[in-house]
Amino acid sequence: MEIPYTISTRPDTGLWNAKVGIWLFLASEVMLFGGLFSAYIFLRLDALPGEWPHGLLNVPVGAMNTAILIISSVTVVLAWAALKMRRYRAYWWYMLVTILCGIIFLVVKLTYEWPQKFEHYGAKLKPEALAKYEKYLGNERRTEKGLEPRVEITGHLENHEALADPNIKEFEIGLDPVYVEPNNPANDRPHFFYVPPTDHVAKIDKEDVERNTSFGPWHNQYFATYFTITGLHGLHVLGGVLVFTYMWLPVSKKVYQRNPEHLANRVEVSGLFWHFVDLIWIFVFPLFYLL
Amino acid sequence: MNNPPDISQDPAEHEEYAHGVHQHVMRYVMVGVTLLVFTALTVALSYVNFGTAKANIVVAMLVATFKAGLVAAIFMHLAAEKRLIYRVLIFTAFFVLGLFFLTYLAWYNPIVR
Amino acid sequence: MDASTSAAAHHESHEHHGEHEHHELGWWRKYVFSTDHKVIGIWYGVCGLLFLFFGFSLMMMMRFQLAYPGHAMPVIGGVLSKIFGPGTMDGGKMAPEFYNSLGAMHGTIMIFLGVVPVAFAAFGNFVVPLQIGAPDMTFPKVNAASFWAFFVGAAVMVASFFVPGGAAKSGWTSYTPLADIADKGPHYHLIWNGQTMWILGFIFLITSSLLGAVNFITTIIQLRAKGLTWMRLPFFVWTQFVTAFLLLLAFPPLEAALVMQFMDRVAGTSFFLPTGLVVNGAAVHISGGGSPLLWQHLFWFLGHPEVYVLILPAFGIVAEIIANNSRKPLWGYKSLVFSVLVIGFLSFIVWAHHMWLTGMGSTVSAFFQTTTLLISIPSVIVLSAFFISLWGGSIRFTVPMLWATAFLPMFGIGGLTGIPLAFNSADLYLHDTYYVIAHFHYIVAPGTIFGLFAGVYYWYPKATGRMMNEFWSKVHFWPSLICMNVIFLPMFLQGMLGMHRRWYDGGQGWTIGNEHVWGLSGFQWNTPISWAAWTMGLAQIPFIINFFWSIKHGKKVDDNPWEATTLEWTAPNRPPHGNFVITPVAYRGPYEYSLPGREKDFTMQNEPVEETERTRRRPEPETVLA
Amino acid sequence: MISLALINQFLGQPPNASEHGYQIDHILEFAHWFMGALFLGWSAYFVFVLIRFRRRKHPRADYHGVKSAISTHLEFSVVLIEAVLLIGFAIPLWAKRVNEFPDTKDAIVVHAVGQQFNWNFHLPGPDGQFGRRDVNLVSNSNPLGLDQNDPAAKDDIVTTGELHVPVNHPVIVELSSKDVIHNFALVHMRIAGDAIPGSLIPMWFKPVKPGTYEIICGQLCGLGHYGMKGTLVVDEPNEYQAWLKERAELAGGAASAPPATQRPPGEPAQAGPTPGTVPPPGAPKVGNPQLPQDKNAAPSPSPSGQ
Ligand code: HEA
Ligand code: HEA
Ligand code: CUA
Ligand SMILES: [Cu+2]
Repeated sequence: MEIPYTISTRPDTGLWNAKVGIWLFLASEVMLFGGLFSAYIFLRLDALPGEWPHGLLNVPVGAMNTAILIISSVTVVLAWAALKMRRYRAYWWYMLVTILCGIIFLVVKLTYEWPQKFEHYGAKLKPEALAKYEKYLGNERRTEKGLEPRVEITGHLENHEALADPNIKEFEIGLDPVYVEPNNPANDRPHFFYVPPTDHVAKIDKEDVERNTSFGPWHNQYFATYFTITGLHGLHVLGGVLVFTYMWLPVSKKVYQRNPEHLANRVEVSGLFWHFVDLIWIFVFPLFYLL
Repeated sequence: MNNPPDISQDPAEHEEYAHGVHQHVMRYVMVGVTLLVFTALTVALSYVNFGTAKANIVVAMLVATFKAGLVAAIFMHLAAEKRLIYRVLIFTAFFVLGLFFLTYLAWYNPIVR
Repeated sequence: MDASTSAAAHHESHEHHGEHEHHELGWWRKYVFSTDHKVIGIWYGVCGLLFLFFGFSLMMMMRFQLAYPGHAMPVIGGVLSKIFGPGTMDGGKMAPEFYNSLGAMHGTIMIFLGVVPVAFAAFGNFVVPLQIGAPDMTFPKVNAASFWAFFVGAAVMVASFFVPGGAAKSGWTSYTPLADIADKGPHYHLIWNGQTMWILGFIFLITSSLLGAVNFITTIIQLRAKGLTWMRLPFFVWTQFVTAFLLLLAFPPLEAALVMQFMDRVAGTSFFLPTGLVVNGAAVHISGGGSPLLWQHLFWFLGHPEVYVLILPAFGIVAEIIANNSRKPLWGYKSLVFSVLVIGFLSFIVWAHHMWLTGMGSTVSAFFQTTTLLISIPSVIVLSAFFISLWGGSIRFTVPMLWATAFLPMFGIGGLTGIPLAFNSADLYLHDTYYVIAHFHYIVAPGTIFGLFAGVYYWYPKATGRMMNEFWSKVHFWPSLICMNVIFLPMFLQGMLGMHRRWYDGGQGWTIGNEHVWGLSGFQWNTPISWAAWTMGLAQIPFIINFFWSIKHGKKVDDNPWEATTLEWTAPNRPPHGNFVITPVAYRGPYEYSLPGREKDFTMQNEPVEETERTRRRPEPETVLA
Repeated sequence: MISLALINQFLGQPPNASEHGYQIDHILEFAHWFMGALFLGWSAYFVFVLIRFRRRKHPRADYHGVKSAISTHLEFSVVLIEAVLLIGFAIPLWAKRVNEFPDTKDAIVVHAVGQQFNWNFHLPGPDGQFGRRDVNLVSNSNPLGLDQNDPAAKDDIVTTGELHVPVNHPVIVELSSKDVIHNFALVHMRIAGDAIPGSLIPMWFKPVKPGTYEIICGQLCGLGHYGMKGTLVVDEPNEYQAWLKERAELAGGAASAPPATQRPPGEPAQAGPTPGTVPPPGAPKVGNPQLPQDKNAAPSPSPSGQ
């Protein structure tokens, strides 16, 4: 006996199997990301003043990646529509664009956004030492204006050996522009364009530093959630790209020739998955890049 | 048996069907453009000061929810889906919100002296 | 990972299409890498049973330590120390960290490698498609993927016993920060250590369950035979349906939590680590700011639905068997269905009853107490319906029926003792004592496991075409029933004494463990308990032999040996690939036993409604495909 | 009430020693009677049915079965009883525990800080002020990292393993932990609470019977969990004052009192009854069978990034 309703719909539910399956799967994905986002909410609500950094990610690049995902979402439904209209060539091109979009997204993430973070350092100061570095932090003015205090100094670490060598007593940090001009109102809110660390090197006594680490997941709760959520999201993107590639390769032309509706259905379910991945990103982008 | 040959291979029927799909294509593109515009808007709004940081978050989340709604409704065809799928999603939404809300409650109702 | 598995889900779902054009499959494809739901179900079943036995063996070792703390285990102690390596059973004496490993792995293995695979995956796979008259699962390849994900997860779990430091030792609940810092000794390897492997294995198991759940739900929705409307589904199918939803929606938050714990362990994050930890006299260098309770919330968000995952399939099995052996319809079918739906729904909003003592204010605890008590009501309804079903029956004490009847009071004891735990003020006293251990073991051991045995004996003929030997089945049954009670009843006493769980010394070093109750001290009660556990181990031998021996030598039976009514019994014994010779159509409800005016005392679901019936009892309108 | 109480004793519950404890016992008793009644009722019915309707006696089953609504009534009464227990007992009792803390004026306030595998107690001393604690000051001789420069810390009392409280005074214990989650369980006082690192969870009780009681760690906290025992001594007021004085002298002496029972890291944890405490009468002479080694939980280095 053949399995019914793989392509045609079951009359009483109006659905074919894979469509039910993918929606159930997406429901579980909602719960998965729901768990992660609830962690985000609680860790953020619990964060002490100044400990949830702002403006550390590259907004234009993030916005571009968002746009790329949105475009790929459009092309994937166009690919599906093309199949429905039995235009295989158009389908092929739309699919190619979708796949490329996915790949660009991943490449940007893995070769640019993430590595850049690993090179950045942040020295979290002990509470009692904050006053000593007031000239970098500008906290007096910030408290006056009701802004969150700054509790760490970030930039490029010039003397990496200091991390391991107990004989070196100071960290030398090539400051991010914010710390060069802490009292400049322009620095009160995150910059739209990324500004690299300056040549201005600050010497910070190790005694005063609670922790000095690069911006990896170990740095603080913000980066922990950022890397975990974008990492998991990236895996989803990768999965989608692999599936689309399979459907774009010549093997699926055969499926099309046997029954075009079959391929259209496949594209529809994988497209649903892809839209979902896009949808998650729509929340990730403002939560991590903008707020 | 349960998978009858595809009717849409019949040229006449297919013509009609394809026409229907064709009408949608424009809509997909429009939605895509709207999403891009709203992405720009989110970025812009994040540089506007709505008074408190919380207000900014709320605004950004409203925009994001609207965008997500568009994706779900149009790209994922949720605007016209079968009842069964709505049911599954309603339960899921309920449980996610339950997870958020109850954990929140538990968090902010500790024993205090 | 999810992405790629889901990806597999889409295309493979369509792929099987061409594959059913029958060509002889090779032995490997047919019996090992099969996509046939029955073969997969049987694989799940055999693996799951083996893991049950393995988990039980771990517990038998622990029971020695509890009864005779500090003594070297005679005879096998040395062997075990060779197997598990240094630092575990040196000189035959169990080390405390090894005790903790065994405890954590007993819990994990019993639940996730034993009961879930057997109750949900094995019976669900083997029975559900047959009962709904489907040729297979909707996504056979996903089904196979689900099994192999389980297999990998299980292999990782078992392998974790043999890495340096041994298997996970922070309890099956893996509470943080303990689990975050566990095993991080001097020779800490990032991946090859018990707790990290536990996490990885678990992620595979979750993947397996999610794939299975998607498949089951889709199958039940899409592949019901003609005429098999929702209210004509066998109760077992309903329980599997709800169970699948529990797994589908409750597992992912735990998966998220596992990912976070994994990051805590290997990437240096502090999701569950607060600021200012001092371990072993030294401040820990982490970013801090995390919350230990976040883990508990996410864990119990799964953990509570999970316990219903353990019990609902057993409800289903027992219901089938009671109807079949009392030869009358299940009483209150509709309220049963309604009850399991309500249980499923409520089980998502009661989880904090495992966290009464974590500093919960009165508003939240009032809410969770109320929902916890609410959820006990549908359970009461289910059990009452089973009891009432027996009234007026013509009860045959077949082997499956023996297990099913034993299930009822055993579940009753377990369920009833959940009630004091549900009141947080009473739980102040009982939390984490042996009372809790006794509570849930009454449900999962003489409860669920008996349900599983019932199911094995009941559907064995369908899977093999032969019956299991009745005499040896009874030799299996009676000692098991007695031993279970000797094991778990005294634990209530120990709990009331105030003895706590996870005590390596069995309570010997505690004043409380040396108070007397019913003639023995709390600690001394360990001895009869342990002996009963070992005796029960022996009592499983007839089952194991019977199980394998009967495949070849059992009594041959026809397609419907129990004279049952549901659709699986219309398929030929050892149903072929594709299951049914004639596509079944259902014309009536699932339990038409002793229908008045019929000669036979059972009327199968695929027997058309006769003219005479129509006039006499106004049958439901004959809907084909509601 | 007397007869109700019997069921708990029958099941082995040790006598209560706190003011509110009998209320906890009552709810347990009610629950047990309720469960017992249900269990016996159903069991009797069950046995009857199995015998009465066995195949030999009753060869043809009755298609329709029970028609009466008795089960509905039964279920309804179960709901009712559960509701009474919940609304009448459980919720108010809990509210009393967590919302109505006694006034600090007449209550003893103490911080209990769990660690693998010991209980540390921090008492504010005569000034009623807890001194500052800092994890960076934690050392062998200063298990809680008490900051001696803080004036409020001067008269503080820190003990390990043993806590004294006066009888008939409310005691507020604020729970926290240095490393992992522990649970501060006082079986005789019918009270318990988790000690969670990073939070401070208060709980209170009022001991009414002098004596020596066990403090149990009720949450798996590592390999020495089974031996993590503390002692609660409920003193008559004059004994309590004497103890306070003795402790205060110790605290005033050395920079900080090295508690007699503190365990240097890396050395085996305490096993069995904590040395320096009086074993309660009838306590077993046997120690715990094996000394736990502390390789389970070493400080966790951040694997990368520094
Ligand atoms: C399958 C498993 C299962 C099931 C079904 C249940 C069912 C219930 N459980 Fe249980 N529970 C566990 C498994 C289960 N539990 C486990 C594993 C733990 C410990 C986890 C850990 O910490 O490691 C636990 C722990 C646990 C706790 C936490 C205790 C603590 O840690 O301090 C609580 C508290 O509320 C609780 C309550 C309940 C309640 C109210 C029910 C209710 O749903 C019960 C409803 C049933 C009834 C009310 C019975 C009705 C029957 C009759 C009326 C008929 C009687 C007739 C005869 C007996 C003949 N359970
Ligand atoms: C499904 C869950 C399940 C099951 C079935 C069991 C079954 C048993 N459990 Fe377990 N247990 C747990 C889940 C379970 N347990 C959990 C979650 C914990 C808490 C862990 C923690 O603290 O973190 C626990 C803890 C626990 C403790 C407390 C340890 C401690 O706190 O220190 C004890 C003590 O005696 C115990 C005993 C037993 C015994 C004697 C059985 C017996 O009933 C076992 C009986 C088993 C069988 C009868 C299996 C027979 C199988 C076969 C015969 C198969 C044959 C094979 C083929 C045919 C191929 N268990
Ligand atoms: Cu501390 Cu257990
Ligand atoms: Cu529960």
